[in-house]
Amino acid sequence: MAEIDPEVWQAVRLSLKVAIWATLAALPPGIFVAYALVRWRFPGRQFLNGLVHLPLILPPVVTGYLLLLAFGPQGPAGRALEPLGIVFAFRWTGAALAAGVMAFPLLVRAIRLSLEAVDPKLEQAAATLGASRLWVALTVTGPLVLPGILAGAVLAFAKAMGEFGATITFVSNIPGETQTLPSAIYAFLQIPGAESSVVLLVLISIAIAMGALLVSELISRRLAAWVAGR
Amino acid sequence: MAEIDPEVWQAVRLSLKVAIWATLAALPPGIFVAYALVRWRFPGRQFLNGLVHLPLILPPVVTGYLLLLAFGPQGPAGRALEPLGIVFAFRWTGAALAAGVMAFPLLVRAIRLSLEAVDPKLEQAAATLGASRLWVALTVTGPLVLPGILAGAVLAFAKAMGEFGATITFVSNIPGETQTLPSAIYAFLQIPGAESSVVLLVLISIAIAMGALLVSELISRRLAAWVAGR
Amino acid sequence: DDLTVFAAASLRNALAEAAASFTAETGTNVTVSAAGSSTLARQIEMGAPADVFVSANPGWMDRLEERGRLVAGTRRDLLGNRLVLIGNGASPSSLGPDLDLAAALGSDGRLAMALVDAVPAGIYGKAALTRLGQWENVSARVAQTDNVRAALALVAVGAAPLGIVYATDAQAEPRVSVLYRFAEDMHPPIIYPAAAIAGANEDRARAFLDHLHGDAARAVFLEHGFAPLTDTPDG
Amino acid sequence: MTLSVAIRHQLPGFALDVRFDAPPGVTVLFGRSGSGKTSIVNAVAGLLRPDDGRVAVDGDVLLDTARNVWMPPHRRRLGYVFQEARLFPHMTVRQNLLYGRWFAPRNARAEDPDHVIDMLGIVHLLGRRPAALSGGERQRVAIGRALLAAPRLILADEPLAALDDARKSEILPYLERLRDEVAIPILYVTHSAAEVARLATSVVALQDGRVIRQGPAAEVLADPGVAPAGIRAVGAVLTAQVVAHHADGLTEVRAGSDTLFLPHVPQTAGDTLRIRIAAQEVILASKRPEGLSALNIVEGEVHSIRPGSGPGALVSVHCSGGTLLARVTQRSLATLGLAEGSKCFAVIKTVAIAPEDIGG
Amino acid sequence: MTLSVAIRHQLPGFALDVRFDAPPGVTVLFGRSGSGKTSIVNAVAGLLRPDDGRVAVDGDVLLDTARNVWMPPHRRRLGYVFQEARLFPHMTVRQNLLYGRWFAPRNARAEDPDHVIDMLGIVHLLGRRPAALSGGERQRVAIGRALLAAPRLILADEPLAALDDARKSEILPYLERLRDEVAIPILYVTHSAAEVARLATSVVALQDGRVIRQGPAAEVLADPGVAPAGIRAVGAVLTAQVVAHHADGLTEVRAGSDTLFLPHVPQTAGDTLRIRIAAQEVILASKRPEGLSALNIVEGEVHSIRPGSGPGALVSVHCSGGTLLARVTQRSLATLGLAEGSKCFAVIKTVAIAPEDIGG
Ligand SMILES: Nc1ncnc2c1ncn2[C@@H]1O[C@H](COP(=O)(O)OP(=O)(O)OP(=O)(O)O)[C@@H](O)[C@H]1O
Ligand SMILES: Nc1ncnc2c1ncn2[C@@H]1O[C@H](COP(=O)(O)OP(=O)(O)OP(=O)(O)O)[C@@H](O)[C@H]1O
Ligand code: MOO
Ligand SMILES: [Mg+2]
Ligand SMILES: [Mg+2]
Repeated sequence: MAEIDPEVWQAVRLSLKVAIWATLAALPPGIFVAYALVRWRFPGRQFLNGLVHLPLILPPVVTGYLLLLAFGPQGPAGRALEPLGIVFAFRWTGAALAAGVMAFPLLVRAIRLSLEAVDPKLEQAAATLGASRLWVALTVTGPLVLPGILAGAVLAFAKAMGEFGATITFVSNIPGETQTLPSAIYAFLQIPGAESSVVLLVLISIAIAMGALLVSELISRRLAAWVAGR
Repeated sequence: MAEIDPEVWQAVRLSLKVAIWATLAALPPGIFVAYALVRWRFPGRQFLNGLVHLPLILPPVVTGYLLLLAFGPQGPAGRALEPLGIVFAFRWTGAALAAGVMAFPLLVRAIRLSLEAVDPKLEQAAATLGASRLWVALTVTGPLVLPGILAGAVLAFAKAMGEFGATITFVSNIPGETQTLPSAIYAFLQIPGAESSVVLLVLISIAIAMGALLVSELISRRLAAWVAGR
Repeated sequence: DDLTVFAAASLRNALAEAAASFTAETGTNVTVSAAGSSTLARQIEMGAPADVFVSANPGWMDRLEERGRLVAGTRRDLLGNRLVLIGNGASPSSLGPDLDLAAALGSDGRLAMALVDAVPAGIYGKAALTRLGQWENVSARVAQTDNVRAALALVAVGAAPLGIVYATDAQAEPRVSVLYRFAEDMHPPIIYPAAAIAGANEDRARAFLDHLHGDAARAVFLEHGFAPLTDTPDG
Repeated sequence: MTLSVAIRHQLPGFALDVRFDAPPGVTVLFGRSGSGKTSIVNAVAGLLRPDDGRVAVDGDVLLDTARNVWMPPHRRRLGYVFQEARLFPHMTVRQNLLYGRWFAPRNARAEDPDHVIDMLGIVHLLGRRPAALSGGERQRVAIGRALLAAPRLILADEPLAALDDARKSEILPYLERLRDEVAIPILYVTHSAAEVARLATSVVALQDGRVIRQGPAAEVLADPGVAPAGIRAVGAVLTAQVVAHHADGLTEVRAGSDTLFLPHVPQTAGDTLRIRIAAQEVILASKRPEGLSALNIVEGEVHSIRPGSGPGALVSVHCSGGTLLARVTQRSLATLGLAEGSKCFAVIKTVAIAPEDIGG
Repeated sequence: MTLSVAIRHQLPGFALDVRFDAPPGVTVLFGRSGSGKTSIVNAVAGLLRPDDGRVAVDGDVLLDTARNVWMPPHRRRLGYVFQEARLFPHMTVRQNLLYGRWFAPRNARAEDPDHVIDMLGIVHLLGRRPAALSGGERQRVAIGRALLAAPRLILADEPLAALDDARKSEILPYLERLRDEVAIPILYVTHSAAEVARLATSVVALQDGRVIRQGPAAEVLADPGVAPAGIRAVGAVLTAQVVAHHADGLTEVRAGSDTLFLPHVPQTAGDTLRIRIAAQEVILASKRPEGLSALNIVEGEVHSIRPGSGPGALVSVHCSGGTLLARVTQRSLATLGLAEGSKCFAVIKTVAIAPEDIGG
């Protein structure tokens, strides 16, 4: 096996950072959007639903390109955010944004499914006891959809770890800044004779993701038992 | 807007065919694997779970490459299946396989979530009435997870429509055989100045997927109402 | 302070080595971002913080030049490459200039190439085959990949009996053998142009470009199988 | 506080159309399965939005479709004991019990949790989750949860149906205390005549989504026409005053000029009691019977005789403490020669007056 | 067929340890909330796997932990009416009802669906989904679903708790018919003394997960020590034979040498009846009373007197038709001078014998 390049560890650390931040940052809007899609009827609901699914439907490269158009240094969102000190273009934050966007549909779907399974009778019971909609959401609906949120977060994390097309298109492949594991794997794949590095990186990817999966399964089992009160 | 090339329509038709078949073909094993993961405790359960998530974790190119190694003309699976007349390499079937594999984790997760939400008390009730495990699964569990299956199928279809990396790596890009919409989009993206074709193809992709989403939302609403008996 | 180089993915390692010697000489850290030329070009167009761009084909560099993103006078052709027909063990050992590709592919073999209308290696290959009068016969048999390395992989794993790739790729893959080297005049010249990008670090970018054209770098490129070009700077 | 309800609502195959007032105290909704009891309670709670209607607690309008007023459930401040417990599965019993308190206004009159927990006999369950409770335990926790929400209106849909008699007789006095001490309306669904008799201030009898009879409990229960109650529910409610507690465990009470003996009651001398005497437990005699184990013999006059469709007849007897009802066979009436206006004696067993039929 | 049950199971905070045999007919599990009734039924159904135990129906072993035998629930062929209906939400009422029939063996003795549907009064609900049913309607469908599965064992966990009296008295005769015509054991959980008296062939009284009393219904019900039943459940069951139906709607029956009159019963002359006479509804007299509306006066001898903790005492009276129980006040006993061995007369109102207390 090839000696392990410091760049490899950099990519591992960066990928973890990107995937964790992408997942964490996607959670609040993911929960909100899932809630809105399930519980509210508003004009544009179907449009929002479509928008959420877009990153799944489009080739990742297109998503990345659209992100570049919007959040790039010349893009409208990029220019609007820059004075606030928020810069995505060619930063690890942009990689996280790309990964988060790509993972978003998975997150939303998982939460939606769980939300749809919550018994409205329990929410009604909470309401009769004086809990406003917000409190019901926080104390009853929320805990009951936790398994769905976790499932969504795991999917999102896995997806964020594996995201490549949108990331490299949006923020390029800058070692230490935006070169995630998949980008590194891609780069090595393009280089004559770098197969052993590819294998190493793939194994590292798998190891990390499997670890995360295992932990999540454990948590999820406990969570499900907790929610069901078993 | 550019005139619409007949190749474009070919790609549209092919993408639809590939996505539909990928979804349909992934459903039975997806349901089975989800059921096994939720309801059975067996050695290797965590391994299976990891395997299912693998396509999400790995960059699509790697998945495509692994498929090529396994199902290519020289691959062990490819050779084993060839005498049976089952060939994936450079065929639309291979594109469907790649799309199905990439969509598989999404499908399984959605079904798992729904399965976990089915009240075991209803299954017990069915068992006391004489229904064997299989019958319980078919008459009680099955119908109750239909919304989850549909949600999973929608995700899978969307993903299959957008899948690019694994597909092109595994079955390459053969117009009329394996050139799906994302492949076509990618090709145009590589050509300086071909942006208008890209826009056209992206719009077509979006239109198809949104249509599918809308239909699925309608069905899903009915299904949910049906299952809940409302 | 530092220098960011956007480079076609296949140049990553070679450039990294050349950059290391530059860093040793000047103390300037160089970061190489490797991706598809089209991706990088679009990013530069959109304001990516690149100081130097090395493209795998002139087309994208032309586009940046048109849009005024290059530092005038810094564009130079850096490297050349050769196109080869490869096969794996199962293929005929060599083909003459009168090659019959269709026959060599057998009844259902595929010819692996990069996208023939979009990716440079594919474009060159298609041009060469057209020149050789073979394109008509094989166009329906071509399996196009998103990049040339994927075409190489198809041949390497035996999924396709034949493929057209760069000589540099063939050299690095022990599972394939070169069956035929296309003459350089059969296709537009394979050129990797390099240029400095307009921005903050133009001086250092020029220095780096000079370094790439210097002897140390040439040796590195040669070692990786590329053909350093000895053009003089234009303009 | 008075709850006034007027609701019209159409479901496929079922039409609800009711209008009634619930004065302070317990208003029992009485009626056969499927007659619309739960629907009414849901409408009061704000969980069912009727096509048409008005629900108000005194001046406070909870719902008025005509004026497009609809107060969301969480602002109605109700304690709703659901027909199926609806406990929160992810919370412990304690958390379930205290849930409503988070949202109760600071100054709301709140029940003492320890007291309620004690009364319901659930202290050993506090740390458990609902999934680990038996059916009756779940129902008790649900009762506690509603009581502890400091509600200004209590809705209870068959709250005691899953409980054994002993447990019921621990909870009923508590509900009575609530009814009497706190002037909040309690809307109470039950099929149990004993609960009606014991708790009801007024009764609303329903049939197929309509009110067929409503009024003070004593009146409605004395009405043999209230079919849904079932013949066994018919009985009269006498109001009596505690005179003294005797050493042998009996309590002497006075209803009008008559003295009755009851099994010991907790009320103190001077307190007023409601005693339900089921019509079927009264024996009539033409002359004062002697040598009987029944301690309570009341003199009266036959006021009316309504023959039933079967062998029985319902006889109402005016006596000094009020009107008693007696169900006897027509054969006995003939044998005894009793007719309207006859003087007669009513025999009531002391022990036949069940603890759950005596309320404070 | 006899069901024999021996189960030991430990839950956090609750230990179940019971052993009893359920002969053909109805075995009632009786006990306070949380005493372990549902747990036992679940173990018989195969839904709870006890730590230790054996459950067998005649020779057919459903569970034997010692020999590692465990028959899965679907092969046990039970009709289980759950405490909470557990209807399938995605099926119509009709589909719910007929679900078990798919799996019943071809030759199984099956109830007639139309008859069951009619008896339960759910014909208008057949096309609906469970979500559109009231609580009682749901429970009725659950009863029908269990009955129509052609079970060889019926488990019913408080099946009638959510139903009104009128509905109960439509379903009870049906259960009686099942009990008598089909020799299958029915394990029946209820808190209602009336249901126990009417249906029970034998009774298993539970307390804190243990059997405190078990035996034939008549015996257990006559035992004032059966605390969980509550004092009001105490009563005697007399076996009597129908003599004649009279024109005035009364049925004359003979219990030993005594003649009793009951409200009309459907049985024909010569049939045997079980009549539950609650102890609190019996009045004792020292000499034969006259001029009373009560038609049934039975001569007997005081066999035993057990003073209760309160003002009452339970008196058992041997008479020719069996042993009667009477709850009277100790004060009355003193007044009347009744002691063990005294001759006395028991007065029983005809109408106090409720229809649900008379079973075939
Ligand atoms: N998972 C559990 N963990 C701990 N205790 C439990 C669990 N499930 C049930 N119990 C306890 O077991 C006891 C028996 O429960 P069971 O449901 O059999 O009672 P039951 O007699 O049916 O009562 P009810 O009349 O209230 O339905 C109860 O005290 C209950 O709290
Ligand atoms: N969604 C619905 N669609 C049609 N009919 C309905 C629906 N929900 C309830 N009903 C009917 O409305 C009637 C009243 O229901 P409700 O639950 O108020 O009855 P209830 O008096 O509480 O009965 P129970 O004593 O059985 O609980 C019932 O006949 C029921 O079948
Ligand atoms: O009790 Mo009666 O009232 O015998 O007729
Ligand atoms: Mg109801
Ligand atoms: Mg129970």
